Amino acid sequence: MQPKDFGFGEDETILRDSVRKFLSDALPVDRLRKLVAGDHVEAYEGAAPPLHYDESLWRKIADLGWTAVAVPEAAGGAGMKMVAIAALAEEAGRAALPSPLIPTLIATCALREAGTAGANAALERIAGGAAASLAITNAQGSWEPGDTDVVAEEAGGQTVLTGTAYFVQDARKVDFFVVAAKSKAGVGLYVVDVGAPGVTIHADHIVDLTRDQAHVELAGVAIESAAIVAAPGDGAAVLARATPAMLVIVAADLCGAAEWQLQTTAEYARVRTQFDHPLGFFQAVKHPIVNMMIDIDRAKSLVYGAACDVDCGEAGAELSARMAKSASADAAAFASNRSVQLHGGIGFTWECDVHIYFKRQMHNQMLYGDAVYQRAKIGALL
Amino acid sequence: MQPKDFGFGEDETILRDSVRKFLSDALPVDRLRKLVAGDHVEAYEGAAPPLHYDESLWRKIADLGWTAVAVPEAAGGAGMKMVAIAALAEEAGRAALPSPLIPTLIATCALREAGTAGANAALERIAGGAAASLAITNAQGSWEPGDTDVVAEEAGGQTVLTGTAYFVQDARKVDFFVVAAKSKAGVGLYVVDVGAPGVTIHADHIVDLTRDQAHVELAGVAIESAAIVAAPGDGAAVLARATPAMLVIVAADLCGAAEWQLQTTAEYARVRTQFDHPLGFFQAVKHPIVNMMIDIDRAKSLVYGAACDVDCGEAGAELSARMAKSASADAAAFASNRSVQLHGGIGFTWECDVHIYFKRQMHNQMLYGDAVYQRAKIGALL
Amino acid sequence: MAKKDTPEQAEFRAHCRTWLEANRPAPPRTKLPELAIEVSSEEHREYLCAWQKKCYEAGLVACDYPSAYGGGGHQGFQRIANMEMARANVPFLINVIGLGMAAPTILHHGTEEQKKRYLPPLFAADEIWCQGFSEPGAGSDLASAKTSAVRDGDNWILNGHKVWTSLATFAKWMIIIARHSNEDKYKGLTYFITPIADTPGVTVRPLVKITGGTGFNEVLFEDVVIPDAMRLDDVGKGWTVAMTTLLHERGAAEGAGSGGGGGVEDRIAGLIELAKKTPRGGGTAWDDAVLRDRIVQIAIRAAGLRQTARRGRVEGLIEHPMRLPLQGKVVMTELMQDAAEVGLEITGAHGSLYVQDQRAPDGGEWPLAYLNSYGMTIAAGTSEIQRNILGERVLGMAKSK
Amino acid sequence: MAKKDTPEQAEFRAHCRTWLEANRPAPPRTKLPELAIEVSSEEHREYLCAWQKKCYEAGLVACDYPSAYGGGGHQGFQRIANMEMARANVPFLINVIGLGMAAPTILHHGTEEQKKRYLPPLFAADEIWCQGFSEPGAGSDLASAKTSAVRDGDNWILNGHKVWTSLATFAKWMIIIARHSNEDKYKGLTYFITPIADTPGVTVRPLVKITGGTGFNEVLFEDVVIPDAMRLDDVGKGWTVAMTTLLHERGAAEGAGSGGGGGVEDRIAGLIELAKKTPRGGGTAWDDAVLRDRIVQIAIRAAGLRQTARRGRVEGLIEHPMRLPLQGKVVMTELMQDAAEVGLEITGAHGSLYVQDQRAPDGGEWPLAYLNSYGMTIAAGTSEIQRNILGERVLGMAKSK
Repeated sequence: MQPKDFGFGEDETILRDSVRKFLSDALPVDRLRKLVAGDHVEAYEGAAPPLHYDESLWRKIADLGWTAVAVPEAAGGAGMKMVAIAALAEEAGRAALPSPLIPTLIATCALREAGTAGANAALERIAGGAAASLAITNAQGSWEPGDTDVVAEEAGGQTVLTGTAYFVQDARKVDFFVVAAKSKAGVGLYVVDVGAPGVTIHADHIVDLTRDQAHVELAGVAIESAAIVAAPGDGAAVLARATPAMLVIVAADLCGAAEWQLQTTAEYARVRTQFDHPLGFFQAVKHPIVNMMIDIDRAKSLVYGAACDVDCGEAGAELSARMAKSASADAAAFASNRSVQLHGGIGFTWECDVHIYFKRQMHNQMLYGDAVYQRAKIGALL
Repeated sequence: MQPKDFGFGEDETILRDSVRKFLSDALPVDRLRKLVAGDHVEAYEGAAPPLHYDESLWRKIADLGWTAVAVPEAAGGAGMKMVAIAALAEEAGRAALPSPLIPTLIATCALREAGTAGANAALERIAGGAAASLAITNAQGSWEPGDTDVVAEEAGGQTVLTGTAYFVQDARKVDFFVVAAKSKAGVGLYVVDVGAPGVTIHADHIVDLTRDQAHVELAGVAIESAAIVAAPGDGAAVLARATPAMLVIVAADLCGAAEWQLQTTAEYARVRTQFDHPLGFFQAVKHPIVNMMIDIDRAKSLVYGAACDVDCGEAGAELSARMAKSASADAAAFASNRSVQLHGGIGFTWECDVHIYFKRQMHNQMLYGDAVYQRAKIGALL
Repeated sequence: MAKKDTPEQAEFRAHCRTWLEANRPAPPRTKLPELAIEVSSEEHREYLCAWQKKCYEAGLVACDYPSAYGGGGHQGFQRIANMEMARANVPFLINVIGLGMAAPTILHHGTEEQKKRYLPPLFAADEIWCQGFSEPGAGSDLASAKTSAVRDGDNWILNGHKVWTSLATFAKWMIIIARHSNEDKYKGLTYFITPIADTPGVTVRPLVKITGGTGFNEVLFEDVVIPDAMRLDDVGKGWTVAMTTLLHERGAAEGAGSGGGGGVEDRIAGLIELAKKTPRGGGTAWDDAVLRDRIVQIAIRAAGLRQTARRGRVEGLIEHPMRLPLQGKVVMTELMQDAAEVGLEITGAHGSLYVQDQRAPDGGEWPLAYLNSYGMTIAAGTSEIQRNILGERVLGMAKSK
Repeated sequence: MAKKDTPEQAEFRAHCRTWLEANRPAPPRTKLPELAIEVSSEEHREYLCAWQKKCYEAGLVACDYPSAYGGGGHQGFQRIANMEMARANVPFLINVIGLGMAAPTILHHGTEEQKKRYLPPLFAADEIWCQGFSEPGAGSDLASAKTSAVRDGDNWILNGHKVWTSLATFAKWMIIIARHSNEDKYKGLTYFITPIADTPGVTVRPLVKITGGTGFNEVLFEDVVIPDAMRLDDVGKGWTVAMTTLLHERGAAEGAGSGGGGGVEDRIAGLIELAKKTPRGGGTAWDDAVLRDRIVQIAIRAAGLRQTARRGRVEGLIEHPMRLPLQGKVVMTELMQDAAEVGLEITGAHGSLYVQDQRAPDGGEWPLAYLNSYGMTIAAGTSEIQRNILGERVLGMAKSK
């Protein structure tokens, strides 16, 4: 039987509170703005996409052990539950944290499912503060494992990877990739260090200012056996098992950012006056903000329900995680829409912070499948 | 080149104005209420569905020549354009007219496409004031001609029809049916008088109080050759050609009824006071009513655009008519929803007239395919 | 964090579970309506009153009320009893207005005599209660009530017209606000208990719903005489007392909403089943990707409601204490409405057929449920009023009126 | 019924058609923005000013203004010229604020000298105009403007801060409301023409949009001296004059909306094309029934907009004279927004890629268009304000403020 409280107890509350406190001190929104949106020309018009990254902040985060949260105790991590990881991701979303935390948590969840020595070694690195990102998506944007554009070949007793992985999240901030590559035996998963010979990272020009995305070219990258996370043929199942956790993490990030949008817009409606009334007096403002809240609460409840399903090893975890992602993506889309619109003229300007969250939401809505995609998958499960 | 004004000129305006005037005199809403919603127990709980029908009103309508409007001049009708027929149907919807006018107009449009002596004879009857209804839908609710449950067989040089036609509109108010029946040679269309031997009309218990629906059982009904509207194999094409006109008529009815819902709800918002303001002061009331109007105007424009396409013999008439039906059905659904909700407590009662229109809209939304169905068809045309 | 049961509570929970399993009543001859406030047949009244009385006698009703007034004298037991009743999927308690609104108001504002007189038979469903706040001219704006109460020695004379009074045909008592003075909109109101059944001057007239059915009423008062002893709290305190009642209305709505057990869950399961059995094109409506997407949206909202009910008890996952509780009514009723509408859409042409028609899918349930759903989004505070409350009380935005 | 052209009008229509066909300009080196108010490059300004001047000289601009002020002196010609320009799909007229808002205001409230001085170069696009109504604290609520105008002999001294001033970087003149008195919210306002280009005390600062691009501006006034001769109408009449301007804003918005020709039609065609070329699953995004249903909904709304533009001229099919015209802005801008959002959805993961990215579908148009769409639903009266106006002016409901 499942815990009534999602298993969200004291430890999880303490973690969440400490994360929230740290981020609100270390990265208040004006600091975030300076970091990622200091210069609009540099943001979008430079020849190379900018890398808005406070590496010292990231080192502090790693020192605080956030990367270790999802790593099993056996690999030197804290081995916390999915509900704790969800809370961590929710707070990252609320702060629109520009860091490799989210891809690292996602990679961790994939590595946890592999159960190999290679996966274990990678998990130990993450527990020690390394950042990682999945490199599993092809040029068309499909992350179905079999669709990968990377090929693994055996050459002289070694595995060699060739091809390009697309839509790799925070590629310029991480230490290694977990690459899906296919061979005749099926899909395998491999650890590839960012600096390994043959690796070229081509940064994408993206809308979202709080992250970094790239396509990663692998030109005959040699893999040692210790770097094999899943042998050819095992990779697809590992990723399938990790899918609910991956979706929960993205959904939690969406919920956290949407909560920021809600609170910021409600605050504006409380203080901004038009026609001799605070904006919130007008139901055309008040009711949509209430609808934002209703959507967020639905999504957040589904996120923790799905996280608890993952923790309990429920067969229905895929269904509930897809529901959580779908609801979160829809909640975020609506929150983004209304947060800009209800801020009026100022909301359309670069100086107003709502666009930073708007763009992060756009990115997360699509990541690993938007709401319509998830619902099509859910339809097949009902 | 199409007329800029949809071809909606003086004749059409005169017709529309006279229809509106007649109906507002002859069937104001309190009279309508007494006619169709006088007794709620009789309306829904009787053993036999009630027949709410003012036959003398119908005779006046026939005498005014409304049935003849769509009949070609060659068959003794007024031969007016589709834009005029749309206007007539729109007014019928606005008055929630409980009469066989709409099915008669629809049957007329089908007969017009047949071009046979049998069709001509039927048109002449309609021009003379007879009412008719299509009997083409099967038990599952499909009106695709090939799906009919009625079979035509040759027996002794005569055609004999056997089977049941379902969802026949205003079956107990019309003089004859235009039946789709299939044989080895394909679908044919036949005129069957309501009193013909072998015909049994089984009235359905329906939600809509302003119309009458039945399944019509044909137990070996003999058809004379003069009653053949379309020979076996020709019927499907005739109905396909008539489809845009049929959809325009239902869409126009939806628009007219939605306009009534809009005006009635706006009036309520002007006069009803709550919290020391007229309801319309509150944007939670005002803005949905404005959205009703926007939806209606879109739908109405599409209705006249599609009617004009029919008049001009445009190949795109099917596309534009399906767009009109889809937009009208959506506009009606929203208008129904808000008209009840914004009337508050009183709107949920039998004594408030909004439910009469609500139910007529529900019926018309589904008739010959709801909005989702139409959009699927449109998708195939784009 | 969810509160852990104390040893006493754990014991009580076990008692509820055992008792409910052993005493689950056989279903009535005809199907119960979805909500207590929709009960309209004498058969259902009798069945449900008997059931509530049995639950009361087993200690599952009024657990947390003082024993001096017929309660159980416990703390935190009612929540457990409610959870276990929902879990066991037994019939709802019929005296929902009494339990949800009248009882807490009387407990708060009543005299010792009033509490002793009215509470025990209320708990036992020996006396059914109804509520008289809304009037034809005062729907959402309750404070504009016009029903008058004129002092006449030791009595008051009531005249006026109340609407939306659920259960009035069965009720012995009504809680009512009336105007004793026109000087001030709010301070001119006083709160009474008034007899309804067999009372000279009181006319209860069932109102007909748009479904064609009955289930709520209007109540007319013509020179109805009630003793001053039936006044609740002071003259001029009517609005304050009414606020106490409304504070508990949500509880009543939730109680009402739990219906015959899992109203939402049943509706969603029925929707998916309907789609899978309804022929469309070559296959079923479920094969239509657009319809399926809509159904899945509804299913997600229903799952959200379920997980929100769970989250509402986890302190660590709540941003504001009233944020989830105050959403319940609007979220549930709009979901039920949208689900019924999608169901109607699935039935296509068959959606025209109503409850009396033998070919109507699921006995005509879908058009009936859709029509009925408007009662839910309008009654007990329209969805519009609910959104005002959420925006104002939870998000601190300015009042819209 | 649609008005039939008079013989003169028919002749003029023919002239427009022939002239436009013969004089259609070659496209500029870089793509024009969608709206005149978004023009931000000097190259586009030059190109568009030259084009407007050419149209003016051919008699297609200011046709219905008196010839004494540089107009054509006709009646009902401008509508025809506009129709023909739209039909010919030629570039838009850049001086959209001038033509749509300043010119009718000056015609109505200006002195003889003012009309003669300002109108001809406005029509010829020799002088670009901008508008200064909105301020940081006065967005939708224009009457709360705080920019001050203090009388100083024959001059006025302006101090304040205007925002949302499209075209200000190119403008020679601005129409502006300023506060000469704090006694009355409305009667304390006076309306001026003020120089912008090369004017001491005036600072024009491009505002950056959420897209990262520029296109509108804030304008600061610090002790800017303007002669009393540049006042429009009486002191204290500012609000009345502003109402004249706003009455014509819709026209400006429509003009702006017609953009590079058929903005909506292009967007819809692009959307369908995008879906048909975007791989998804085994086929394309167009094969996804749920996405296709969404696109079809957008296409229906676009077709509705087209037919409504047609119906707006058929008297027999109109219920209220302002009902369709006042809908134009909100319907068009919300459609463009929703279309862009669906486009973004179709691109899936590729929607993350922005304009500089070589792999971005359609050159990054979809995220750019979606972000830009909020300018349209906010500027020139937010969608919320538009709905107030429709509810109040067309449906007669009470003012919401």
